[in-house]
Amino acid sequence: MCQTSQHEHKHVENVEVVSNVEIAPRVWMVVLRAPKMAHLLRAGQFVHLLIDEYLTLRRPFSVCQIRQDEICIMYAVVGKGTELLTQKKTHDESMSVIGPCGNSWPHPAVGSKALLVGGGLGAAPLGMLAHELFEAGTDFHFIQAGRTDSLVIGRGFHESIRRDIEFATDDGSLGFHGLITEPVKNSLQSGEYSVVYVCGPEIMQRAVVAVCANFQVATYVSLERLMACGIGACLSCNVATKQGPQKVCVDGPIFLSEDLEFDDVARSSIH
Amino acid sequence: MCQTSQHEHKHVENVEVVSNVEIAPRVWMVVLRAPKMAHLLRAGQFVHLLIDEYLTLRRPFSVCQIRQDEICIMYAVVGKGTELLTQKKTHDESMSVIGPCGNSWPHPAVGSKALLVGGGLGAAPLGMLAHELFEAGTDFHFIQAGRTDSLVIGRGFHESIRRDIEFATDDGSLGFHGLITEPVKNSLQSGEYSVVYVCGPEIMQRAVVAVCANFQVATYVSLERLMACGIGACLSCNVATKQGPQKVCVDGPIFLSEDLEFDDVARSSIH
Amino acid sequence: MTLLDPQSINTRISFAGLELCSPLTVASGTFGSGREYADFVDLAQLGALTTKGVSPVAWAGNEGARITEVSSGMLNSIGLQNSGVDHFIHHDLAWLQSHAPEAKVIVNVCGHEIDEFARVIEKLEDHHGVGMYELNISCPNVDNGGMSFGTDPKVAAQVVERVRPLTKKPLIAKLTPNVTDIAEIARSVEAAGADGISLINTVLGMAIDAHRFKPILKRKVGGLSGPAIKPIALRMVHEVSRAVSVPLIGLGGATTGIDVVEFMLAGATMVALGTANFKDPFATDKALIELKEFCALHDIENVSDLVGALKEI
Amino acid sequence: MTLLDPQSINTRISFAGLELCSPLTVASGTFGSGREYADFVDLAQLGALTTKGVSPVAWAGNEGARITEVSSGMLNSIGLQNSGVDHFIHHDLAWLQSHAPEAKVIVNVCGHEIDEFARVIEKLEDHHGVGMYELNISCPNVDNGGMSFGTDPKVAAQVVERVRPLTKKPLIAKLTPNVTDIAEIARSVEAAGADGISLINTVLGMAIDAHRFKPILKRKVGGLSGPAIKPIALRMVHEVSRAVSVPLIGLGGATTGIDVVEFMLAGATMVALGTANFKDPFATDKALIELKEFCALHDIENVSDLVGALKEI
Ligand SMILES: Cc1cc2nc3c(=O)[nH]c(=O)nc-3n(C[C@H](O)[C@H](O)[C@H](O)COP(=O)(O)OP(=O)(O)OC[C@H]3O[C@@H](n4cnc5c(N)ncnc54)[C@H](O)[C@@H]3O)c2cc1C
Ligand SMILES: Cc1cc2nc3c(=O)[nH]c(=O)nc-3n(C[C@H](O)[C@H](O)[C@H](O)COP(=O)(O)OP(=O)(O)OC[C@H]3O[C@@H](n4cnc5c(N)ncnc54)[C@H](O)[C@@H]3O)c2cc1C
Ligand SMILES: Cc1cc2nc3c(=O)[nH]c(=O)nc-3n(C[C@H](O)[C@H](O)[C@H](O)COP(=O)(O)O)c2cc1C
Ligand SMILES: Cc1cc2nc3c(=O)[nH]c(=O)nc-3n(C[C@H](O)[C@H](O)[C@H](O)COP(=O)(O)O)c2cc1C
Ligand code: FES
Ligand code: FES
Repeated sequence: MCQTSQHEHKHVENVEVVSNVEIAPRVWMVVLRAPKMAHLLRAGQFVHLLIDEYLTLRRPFSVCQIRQDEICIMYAVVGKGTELLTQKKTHDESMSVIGPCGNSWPHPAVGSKALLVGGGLGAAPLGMLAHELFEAGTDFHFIQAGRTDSLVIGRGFHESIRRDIEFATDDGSLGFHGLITEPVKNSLQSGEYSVVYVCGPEIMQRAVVAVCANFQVATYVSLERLMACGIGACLSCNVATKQGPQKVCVDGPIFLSEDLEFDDVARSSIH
Repeated sequence: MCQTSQHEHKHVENVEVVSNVEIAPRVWMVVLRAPKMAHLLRAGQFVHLLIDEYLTLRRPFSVCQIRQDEICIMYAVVGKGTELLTQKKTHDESMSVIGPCGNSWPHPAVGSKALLVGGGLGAAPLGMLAHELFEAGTDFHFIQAGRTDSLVIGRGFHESIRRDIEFATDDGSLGFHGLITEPVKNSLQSGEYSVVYVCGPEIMQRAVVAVCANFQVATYVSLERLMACGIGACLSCNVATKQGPQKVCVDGPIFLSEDLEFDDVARSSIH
Repeated sequence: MTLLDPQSINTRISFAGLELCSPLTVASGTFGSGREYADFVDLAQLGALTTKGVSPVAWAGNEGARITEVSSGMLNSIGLQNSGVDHFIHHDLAWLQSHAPEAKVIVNVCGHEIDEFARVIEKLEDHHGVGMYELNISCPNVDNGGMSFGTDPKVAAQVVERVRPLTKKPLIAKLTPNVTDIAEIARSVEAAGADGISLINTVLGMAIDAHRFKPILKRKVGGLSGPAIKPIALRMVHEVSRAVSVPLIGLGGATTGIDVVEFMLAGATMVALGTANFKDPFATDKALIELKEFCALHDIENVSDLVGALKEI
Repeated sequence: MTLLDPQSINTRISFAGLELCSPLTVASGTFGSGREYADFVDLAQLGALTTKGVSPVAWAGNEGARITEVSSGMLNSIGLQNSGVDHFIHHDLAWLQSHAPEAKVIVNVCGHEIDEFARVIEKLEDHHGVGMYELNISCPNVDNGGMSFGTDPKVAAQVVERVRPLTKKPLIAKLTPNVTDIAEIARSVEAAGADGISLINTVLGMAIDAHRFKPILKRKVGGLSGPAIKPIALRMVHEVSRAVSVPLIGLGGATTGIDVVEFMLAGATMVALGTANFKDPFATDKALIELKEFCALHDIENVSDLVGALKEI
């Protein structure tokens, strides 16, 4: 089990909007026709999207599903760029992506079982990993959490793997009532997992990592940083690791938690 | 005969694009649903159009026709703003106008005959004046010039007054072969005109004014300046007149040529 | 957290001893003398109305194109055209007194020489339609005086010292951003007796028409304003607010109510909208509404509590 | 006027004694050491490749958010993170020599103290993969050194004088725009022996997250770059080109081939694209094509004829 190489070639591709709809409060799903990306992207990687000519910078988004020539992105509306993205209409051809960016989730060794832990929008890219594992015949379990029922998003998109999903909500409106760390601990106690993949808010990932530390599992986290270039040139997305400073855009976004010192990670985080 | 007052109230109105088409090379016609403006605007006045949220400034455009609730603008694609304007689609509701801006052409005294002299796109707003005169039963003659046949624009839009139009082109491809000053001189020699309205490139207006100076006619020119506010507040659009400095956006765009010293006018012109 | 009613927010602030109904004003030169915007804005609702620059005698301003749009901003080279202080009194001030008598007026004062500032103030001082003076020692668009007053701390102080004895009204010095050390200039005008500081005036810039091989503006350079300069303005307001104790008027690219909040957090007591008015004549009204909504959302009863309230990261 | 074929335009220029295939380069810190853009750009096609800043030992850079977007630009607070000159030689330069041996390399050199510039140059001098040095005396994102070298004409000159004897290669001084008198600094570094001047580095700016009541960048201030600063950069390039006789690299918001023309008309011999690369990794390629098309349209056979060719209005 090792992190996949980051040295595949990157491309710029003009994309066409296939659809763009609000799927939960302030959460949208955009589907882009991007044949080149669709055939290159692995779960965990992201594309660097130029939403509008008037913006100075692109915006990084993880891909959460591939459908033939199309890539799906689930996004939260948080600022100017994502606000503009909601205004893109079907057949709009004005955007471009750079990709595939970053590393992807390494699959577990043959025969071992994986635990996928997603919080909020972080569950979206894990959905793509679930598909990959499903197709590879790898056994896994998926725990997905959100603040409330309506914010446990993307459930409809993974019909084929739905039976493997367990839910937790802060308010108990869906599945387990409470923090996701409880169901994670319960699962790990079974001893059947060799690897955990976490994705979601940094604070939630940190809590899950703390739980995992008590078990013999490799834990992968997924980090977000503000990004200018997205391809390793500008050092905007720095994170301290035990191997020295690394770039989230090319050395990540996926890191083995044992390579990180979370106090250092916090120092480069954006808020 | 006097210049109409500039002190009517101004409004901001959100407009909807009814249509937007290229009618000659790099010349477009946009029709906007703007009921308030449509009922207030007089020939010669302009609206100050916010083409796109990303632009810092509005752009001034003369209105060349009113159709019930709609206003028509003929525009040349010359830069960023007008380029963006070509991209506005039918039913787009994202633009707003300030108006009515500036003064309008004063009609001639009852019984006297007017000569309208338009060059290039300058003929467009004169088309609206022609309609006003036509409806008021005022007699007039319209001379329209352009570099070549295809650039003598807007001919189809004034069917009702078409019989009164004479053409001149630099290359002789339509009507008189040569400068517009010749047909102007010929018309004035008849002695039947008491007023001339000129609109078009400043250099052409100046030539026409020089011709008119030899006859007993009141000559109105129409000036263009770069404009920030469009409502008299910023002094971007200054022009020297014999009455002191004036603002093209409120004291103009229409000036009696005898109030201007053309050397001073040239000093504030933009190129 | 209880959500306050935006209508209940207290927008009053005091500035250099004056009580104003809101922290909002307009940037000199972008709003005429108010009259031009009266179709759109209730002038008395502005915290204060800042007029265009007024000099002792009429100035003709600059030739050629006077403005040009650039990315997220504009360059202007108006050159302080105005009809002189007498005309200002008889036309602009007189109109304001009859049409918007409650409006607080800040008169922007300019001069080619130090004494010219004095001459303007002497003429205006007894006029009770004048609330404060803003000394424009920072205009980049005139050859004599203008910005050169504001780039040297000593000269900047001299202007303030010269006019200080002439008035009992609050004196604001308006600073140029085109300097190495803005805090030094700010301390200098404060020491010379300024009651407040406004910043920033425009940033020196140039635009070129490549296809004509020419500068767009005849003086080549002009003043950059609009959203492009907001980050520059915020950093200078923040820096100056740490360096002096007089209140600040922050400006430079402010457009929305959130921008107003940002300037206040950085240390400004009042905030002026300038170039923003050109795009949206209702900009000041909208900004005030957004400001109240922001305060309601964050449970802030008095807008004045925002001043300098920036936290450490 | 006969229309030239864009392909026939001679894009070669000479800069401080070096012959380069085009006037285009990239802004330090925005293009890594070239390798990161190799998927998109043929590095040997650039007039020169300017590397990120290199210091004698590794620097960690700044904590917290390092960038934020603003209107027509961005603020950065990278803080000159780099792995030190030894790592640079063994990794970056070595990669360039094996993958793009014909690329002309400008190494951007930084230091907290004057001697640190010297240490970097001493290590690099014998390396024939280095074409020129660019002394970064203008970074606003570090506490010691950085911009403070470039705001004082004497200190700026000292840096140049200190390293001048250590190299036979062209030395470029990179200036900060955050000064009252850029021409004075330019004359000072020219007198101290600089063979060229590049300008501008970023403009000091600040961004605030109103809803969090906090600055977005931990050091509060960062460097503003992108189209927002183009007018500022053009005016400074124009001013400096009148003040010195060494050639200039113009930068600050340049994005298109027309922008490149504008900087050259203003007096720059070379033009760097920085922030523009983030939006479009092909930006330098496209700018070169547009530059050739411009020259063809205007019947200009040699791109170098554009340098300083601005006409009076
Ligand atoms: C590798 C990677 C993958 C991502 N995948 C997704 C995804 O699949 N779906 C999704 O909705 N978002 C994703 N993000 C976050 C997304 O890039 C930001 O939300 C987006 O850039 C915000 O743009 P904006 O212009 O709307 O917001 P801005 O106006 O730029 O900022 C608004 C607010 O959002 C915060 N923000 C901005 N960028 C980020 C960021 N990179 N990370 C965290 N907070 C940020 C800002 O600090 C600010 O508080 C990803 C980020 C990274 C680095
Ligand atoms: C009162 C008035 C009425 C006008 N009516 C019309 C009209 O009916 N149809 C029409 O096509 N145009 C009209 N114009 C001109 C129109 O406003 C400009 O062409 C437009 O603003 C250019 O915007 P842009 O962003 O495309 O060009 P920019 O990128 O701003 O400039 C591109 C080029 O156009 C020139 N230009 C810009 N503004 C003007 C201007 N105001 N006058 C002359 N040249 C300018 C610039 O100097 C530059 O060379 C009018 C202008 C005024 C002042
Ligand atoms: C057209 C125009 C005219 C101006 N005239 C003046 C003036 O007369 N006096 C002055 O102090 N500042 C003047 N300024 C500067 C503004 O008051 C303000 O400082 C600057 O534009 C920055 O604010 P903004 O970005 O909000 O416009 C002028 C600015 C513009 C755009
Ligand atoms: C992310 C980033 C990193 C930078 N790092 C450096 C640097 O290491 N050394 C330097 O001299 N300038 C550095 N700069 C400044 C740029 O080289 C350039 O001067 C500035 O960005 C203006 O150009 P632009 O607007 O084209 O980006 C950096 C700029 C950015 C945006
Ligand atoms: S975003 Fe530029 S190095 Fe990662
Ligand atoms: S455009 Fe502002 S005064 Fe005319």
